[in-house]
Amino acid sequence: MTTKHVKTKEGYKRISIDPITRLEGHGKIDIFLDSEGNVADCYFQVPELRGFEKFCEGRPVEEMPRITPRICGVCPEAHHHASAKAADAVYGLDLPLTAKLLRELQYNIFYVTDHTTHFYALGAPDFVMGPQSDPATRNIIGVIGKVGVEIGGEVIKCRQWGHEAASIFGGKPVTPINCIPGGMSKPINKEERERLDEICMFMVEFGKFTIKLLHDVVLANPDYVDLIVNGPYYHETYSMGLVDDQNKVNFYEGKVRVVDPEGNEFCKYEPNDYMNHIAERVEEWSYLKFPYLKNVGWKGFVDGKDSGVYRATPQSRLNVAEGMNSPLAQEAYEEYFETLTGDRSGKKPVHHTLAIHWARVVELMNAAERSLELVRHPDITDPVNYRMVCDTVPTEGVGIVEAPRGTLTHHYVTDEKGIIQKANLIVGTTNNNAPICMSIKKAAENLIHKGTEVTEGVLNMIEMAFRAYDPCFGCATHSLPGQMPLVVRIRDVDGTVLSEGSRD
Amino acid sequence: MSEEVATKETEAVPENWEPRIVGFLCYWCSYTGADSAGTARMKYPANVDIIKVMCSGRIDPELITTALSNGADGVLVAGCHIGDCHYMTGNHKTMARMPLIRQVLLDLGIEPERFRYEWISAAEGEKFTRVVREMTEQVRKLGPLNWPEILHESGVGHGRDLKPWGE
Amino acid sequence: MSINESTFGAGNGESGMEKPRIGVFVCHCGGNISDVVDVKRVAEEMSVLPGVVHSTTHMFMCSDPGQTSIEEAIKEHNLNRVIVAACSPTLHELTFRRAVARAGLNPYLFEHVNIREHVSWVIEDKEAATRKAARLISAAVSRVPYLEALEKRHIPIHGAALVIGGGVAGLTCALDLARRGIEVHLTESTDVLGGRMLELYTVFPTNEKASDLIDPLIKEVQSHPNIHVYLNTQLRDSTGAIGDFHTTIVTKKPDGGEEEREIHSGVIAIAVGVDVYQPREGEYYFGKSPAVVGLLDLQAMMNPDGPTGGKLEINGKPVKNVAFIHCVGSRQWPDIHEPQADGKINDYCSRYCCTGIVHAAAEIREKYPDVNVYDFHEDIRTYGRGHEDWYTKASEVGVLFFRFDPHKPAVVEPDPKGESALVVKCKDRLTNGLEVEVPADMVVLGNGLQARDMTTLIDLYRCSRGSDRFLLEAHPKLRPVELASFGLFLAGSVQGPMDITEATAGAAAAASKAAALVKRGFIELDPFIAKVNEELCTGCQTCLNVCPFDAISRDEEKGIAVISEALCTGCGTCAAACPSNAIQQFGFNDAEVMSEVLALLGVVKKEEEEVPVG
Amino acid sequence: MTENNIDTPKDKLKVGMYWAASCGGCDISLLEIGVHILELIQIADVAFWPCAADFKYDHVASYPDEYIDVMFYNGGIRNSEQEQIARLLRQKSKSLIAYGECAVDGGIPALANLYSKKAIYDASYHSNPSIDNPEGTEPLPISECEYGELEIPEFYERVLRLKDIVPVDYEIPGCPPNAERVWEAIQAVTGGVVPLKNKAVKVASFDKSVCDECPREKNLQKIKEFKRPHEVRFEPDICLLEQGIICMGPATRSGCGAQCIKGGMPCRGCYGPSGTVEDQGTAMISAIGSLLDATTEERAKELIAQIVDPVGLFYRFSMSSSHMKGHK
Repeated sequence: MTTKHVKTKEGYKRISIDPITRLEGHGKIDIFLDSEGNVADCYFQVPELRGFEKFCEGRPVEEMPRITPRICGVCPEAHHHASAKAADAVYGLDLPLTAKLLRELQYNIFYVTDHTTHFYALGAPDFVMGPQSDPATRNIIGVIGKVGVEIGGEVIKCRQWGHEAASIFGGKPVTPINCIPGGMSKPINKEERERLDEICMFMVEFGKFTIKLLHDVVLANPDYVDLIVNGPYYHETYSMGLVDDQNKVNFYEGKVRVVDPEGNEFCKYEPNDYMNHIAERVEEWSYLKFPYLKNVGWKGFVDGKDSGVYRATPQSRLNVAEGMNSPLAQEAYEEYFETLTGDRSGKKPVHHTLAIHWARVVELMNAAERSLELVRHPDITDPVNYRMVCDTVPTEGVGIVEAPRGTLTHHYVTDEKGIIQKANLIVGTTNNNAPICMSIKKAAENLIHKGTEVTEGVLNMIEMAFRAYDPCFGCATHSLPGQMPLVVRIRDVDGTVLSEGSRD
Repeated sequence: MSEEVATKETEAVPENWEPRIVGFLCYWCSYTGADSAGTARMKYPANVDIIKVMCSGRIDPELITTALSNGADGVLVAGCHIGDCHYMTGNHKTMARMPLIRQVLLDLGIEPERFRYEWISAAEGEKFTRVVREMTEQVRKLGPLNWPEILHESGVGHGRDLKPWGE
Repeated sequence: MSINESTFGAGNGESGMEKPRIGVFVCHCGGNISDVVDVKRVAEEMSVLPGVVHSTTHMFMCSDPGQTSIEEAIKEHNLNRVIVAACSPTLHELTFRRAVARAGLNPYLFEHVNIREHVSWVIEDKEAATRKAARLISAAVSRVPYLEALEKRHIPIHGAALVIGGGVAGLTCALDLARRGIEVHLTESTDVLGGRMLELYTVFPTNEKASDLIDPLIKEVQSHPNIHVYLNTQLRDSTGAIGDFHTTIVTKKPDGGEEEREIHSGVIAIAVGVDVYQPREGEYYFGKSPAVVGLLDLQAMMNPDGPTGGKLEINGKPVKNVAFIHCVGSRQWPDIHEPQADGKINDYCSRYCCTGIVHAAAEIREKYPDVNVYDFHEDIRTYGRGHEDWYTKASEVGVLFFRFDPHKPAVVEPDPKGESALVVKCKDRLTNGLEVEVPADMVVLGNGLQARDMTTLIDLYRCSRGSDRFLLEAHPKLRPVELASFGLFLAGSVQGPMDITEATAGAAAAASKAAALVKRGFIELDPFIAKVNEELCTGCQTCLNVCPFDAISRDEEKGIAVISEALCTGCGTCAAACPSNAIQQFGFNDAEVMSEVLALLGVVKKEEEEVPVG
Repeated sequence: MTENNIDTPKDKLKVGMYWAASCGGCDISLLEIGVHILELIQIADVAFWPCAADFKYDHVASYPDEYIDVMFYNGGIRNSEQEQIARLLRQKSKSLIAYGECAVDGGIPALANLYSKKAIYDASYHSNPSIDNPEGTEPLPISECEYGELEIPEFYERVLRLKDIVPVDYEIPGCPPNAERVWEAIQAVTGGVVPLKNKAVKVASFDKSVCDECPREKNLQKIKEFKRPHEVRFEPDICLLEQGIICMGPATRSGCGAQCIKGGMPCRGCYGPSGTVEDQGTAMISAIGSLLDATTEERAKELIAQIVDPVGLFYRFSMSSSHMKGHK
């Protein structure tokens, strides 16, 4: 909320979008127009900082998996597991099989839930209802109204069963508590496994159903395909994601792989090597840092091979991988690349920002299949190997998982008692901070020109640029229907409002 | 509000400032010990104000933090010597709680001299006098307890020095 | 369970009761206070504090006119809270509570502030003293509105007494109680009554035969209709509290069997006596030579009916030279004497030994004139009436005294020349450090007294004990023969080293205290006990862990803690322990103590927070 | 903005939800009431809910005072924007409810109160290893760019509770609040069980502590050794404290259903202090001090030395409510 009188350079106009919503912690967009009415510059600002990296210092490392989920109440599992993995690394532990299985199972189920929420509640409205449709109906309620109540029911069921699964693992539905250095706080018994099996089977069906819905609603509509392929949302950047030893997509474990805009492997590193590959830039006008590839360097908010800017999104993960580790997801993967690059092998990366939604659905399918595979593993209910006791001397460790919104890195240094001395966190969405700024700017430049009337529809098209990233600035609340409270003020030179457009 | 904090932070030591120390004393030993200091006309500074409780076991750490957060520059807790408790083991609880609250105060960056617990018997007027003298002087040296200062400027707030990166 | 208005949160309860009307009375104490503290000014300052309607001073608050002035002020100004700032509450708190009560006000709506011992007598700077007095009184002013009109606890006393221990103290105590018409149960662990006195021949200061004193006492006890004696009897279990103790005792039967009884008593007197210090192997050559004996062994030897028929001899060899050594097992020094099993040393004085030694020494010179007697001491403390006479007498009859430095005690070793069994050496301070050495056929150690192993007793009745291991009285001056836990009395040397005179005096005192209680039929106890708020108590059982007197139990029905009024001694430890603030101690509840803290620090209460009375 | 946004029929309540320095878990927890959401929509219209409905600060500013009947505010006050909105919403609402532990006691973000703003900036923008910031750039409330000034809220020195800024009518504690408690509270407030306006803050949960809901057995065992959760396998049915695992249960308000403990982990105090307790940490110190198996001072100190990071543990969720936050 603008508190002070901010100056605008003589001869220029400012469009302030404040606050944008459907992301936690307010985002803010300032667009500067030259005297012609063309976009001179555009800033996307994140006004949120809570300082976790500092106040984690002095805490015992085993408490981190219980503290860091409060970084994000929407994807707490991501922080919970990244943190637990970092803590394991601090103690140099190799977890017993059952512990690994349980953790990956919990993680994949969470993935299904999280992607579902985003795709239906946030992504779908723009396509199902249309980018320029009546904002009053452009939300999950509208979607349900259009595609039918039973679908809405399925979506809610998927969320609820997801949280039920969470409480089966560790009691608490929203912020998980069950990961502990060395494994899980408790095993699961036969009955609990039965129930989880039921949930996973449902999720696989739900995945198939979602892919079908995507075909019917989006891909069957040439306008949308055109929007995706030719819209103002195209960025050729590096892609980052976690892959297993066959270079297949893996959300929970593996190495970080980065491919260049042409799809050639740029680097592939172990989690604890991240510092040699990632650097973070600080700008005065945002509380959020801007990570980039250290070995390419920061060239500003530009794309292309010479710019260190990279993306870590569902699409990036498909770009860096050579396929999926489950059949149905593999099918979806091939179709995805065939449609967008003409090469079903996936060697050529996709750079259409809006297609991230599609990639998300592919991942949803994969997470569901993977969950079912894991829940049926014979060792999943082992009553002893669900955890090991730490007796080693703690030192330093890095834990990485693929959060739904990008590669998530937790790095802890402890003293010999396991007290955190230093903590470094590179949060999923942070990876995409620079690309989001670029996408918004690009969208603005393409959508607002001399003489353009700044309509609500235009503004929504601008937002669609960042919504595709499913951003989570200081932790987004993505789960509610609705639309952007958005006010656009056009100010004159000394900042007084000339006109105000907003959507009602 | 931010200004408010700022003003607090720049609190200067007021003219002819005197340390404010709250003393929680058990009735049977330490309070009576303070009495015998009086009966013997021993002299000590006027900075320690005594609050009477029946047993040092009644001294809830909450009382200590309330005092410190409301303007006390120091807190003194005194009870019977271990083994002499009028209530058998009441002071055993004091003995267990005080080191813990002390640790917490240290972690919050409070100088150790500001919190002191002692075992003072009904006969030890002299010890009481000594403790009051010592503590008053120590706290005087430290100056007023400036919370915002401690909470905000002590860098790593809990008084522990942490390793820098790369060590 | 779900949230409704009642469960909807603990708000800061707002209850509009009568406003406080506080009276403040500041005492000059005839200059003791007013010479340092400007009492007039303090009284004026107090008069403007919230709730204070009357504030004045008086030359002697505790005097009759002083007290009357309080009573009148209460009526005149319709006071509902009274504060007196004077000497220490240990001296006059009761006085003023009574005065307040006489004026028809609940005595617990009174607060005593100590501005003499804690202010005027210790603070030199008059201004500082005046400020401090003002602070302390203002703390009371903000505290008193929270005071509650408390009632003393009224507990009935069962008309019988249990006396544990059949020595001279137990016998005296039992008899005194019985003579007052009280039914007495007397238990003795051995098979005879009489205790230590049976081991004595003659006793100071009267030099009577011990048997002449103890035998009649035993006979009277045995024949008294009100006294039931249980020999060979131990304690096994105990339930209940003051007024209603149920003690299970076990008696060994001749056939080796056991008989169990339950003794119901309103009060209990503990008279289990003391142990005599057993010197360590080698201490003053003890145990290495038969010639090193204790004071009691000598007593036996001097007894014509004793093992040696009254002859002084060691293994048949007559004794020519006797050396006494004082403070054996008493007044020990950390750096010199090895601590005992519990890591403690006996740093106290055993009180009976000095007179015991000089008495025995003089007796030897009288009865065995050809025996030389030497006395080695670091001090001689013949403090009791008639005791000093024995010291004088001993010197007159030719006992030779040597004083050693406590850090360089006398040394006992075999006589190198072999003329006598042993020699005793020391650097004699009476002759400016002359190295003296005397021959000794017998060395008598003045071995001190130490507390017995009373583990069972202490567990059963939750007795406090001092760092000297003896049982600890509630207050050395105010409640000298009672334990902190009510209804338990200390008879004799269970409380600390005593000679017979002191032990019987203590026993008699315990008897009359106990009798007064039993005869009255009930006791009133201070109301400062702890109480559980059922709304807040979770049953986390933290308090059960802390109560020194096991006064807290768990109500399984409600799943919460309950505190026994009779067992609670009001230490408040549980109130501090409770993590839910569910336990409050009357007279010291959170609001009362907090308000004091804040007032001392000059934190003024906001208007809406102004405290209603009650 | 259209008029009918404001002129909704008076018989229907107007409710709102706002987040401040929080993680979004509160909004999720509100969803956890599930089907009740539909019931809520029957009796109430949303008047402000940035993540759900199209109302902006300008709308709220244009409302008459006390226009909103029930306003839920989650998150603590970490920056100037959050304070401004708190004041605005207090003015525009009849009943202002602190929703979730951050708004009530500061929550986990309030652990930052152990550090200076300077120290936090240093870690976030300078010292951490992945940071490349040779010019020592830091975010500024007002910064210059080629075409004018850019503004972001001012980062405060400390995290404050909602009630440190404006009077609060009710509090719904918990991180996040348990869905059942939330629904009960909503019913109580919207259903007139309790008044909308309230002189002293009242808490919409139970007064008793978590032990009340804990299924584990207690055997009056004192603590012989403190152990950290990852160092031992614990007995499934015995009180964790008695096993030497520090559990905040005794010092924590109930209402959560002891979920963590049932999930095999000790309580960390996310419901804040219980009953009438102000300072959760000192309450826990009292409790632990009472449970030590120590008869000598040395032993007591030995045991206490085994407790790691007492401050971060005892005040994990309630640093802003601690007495130790400085002069009042």
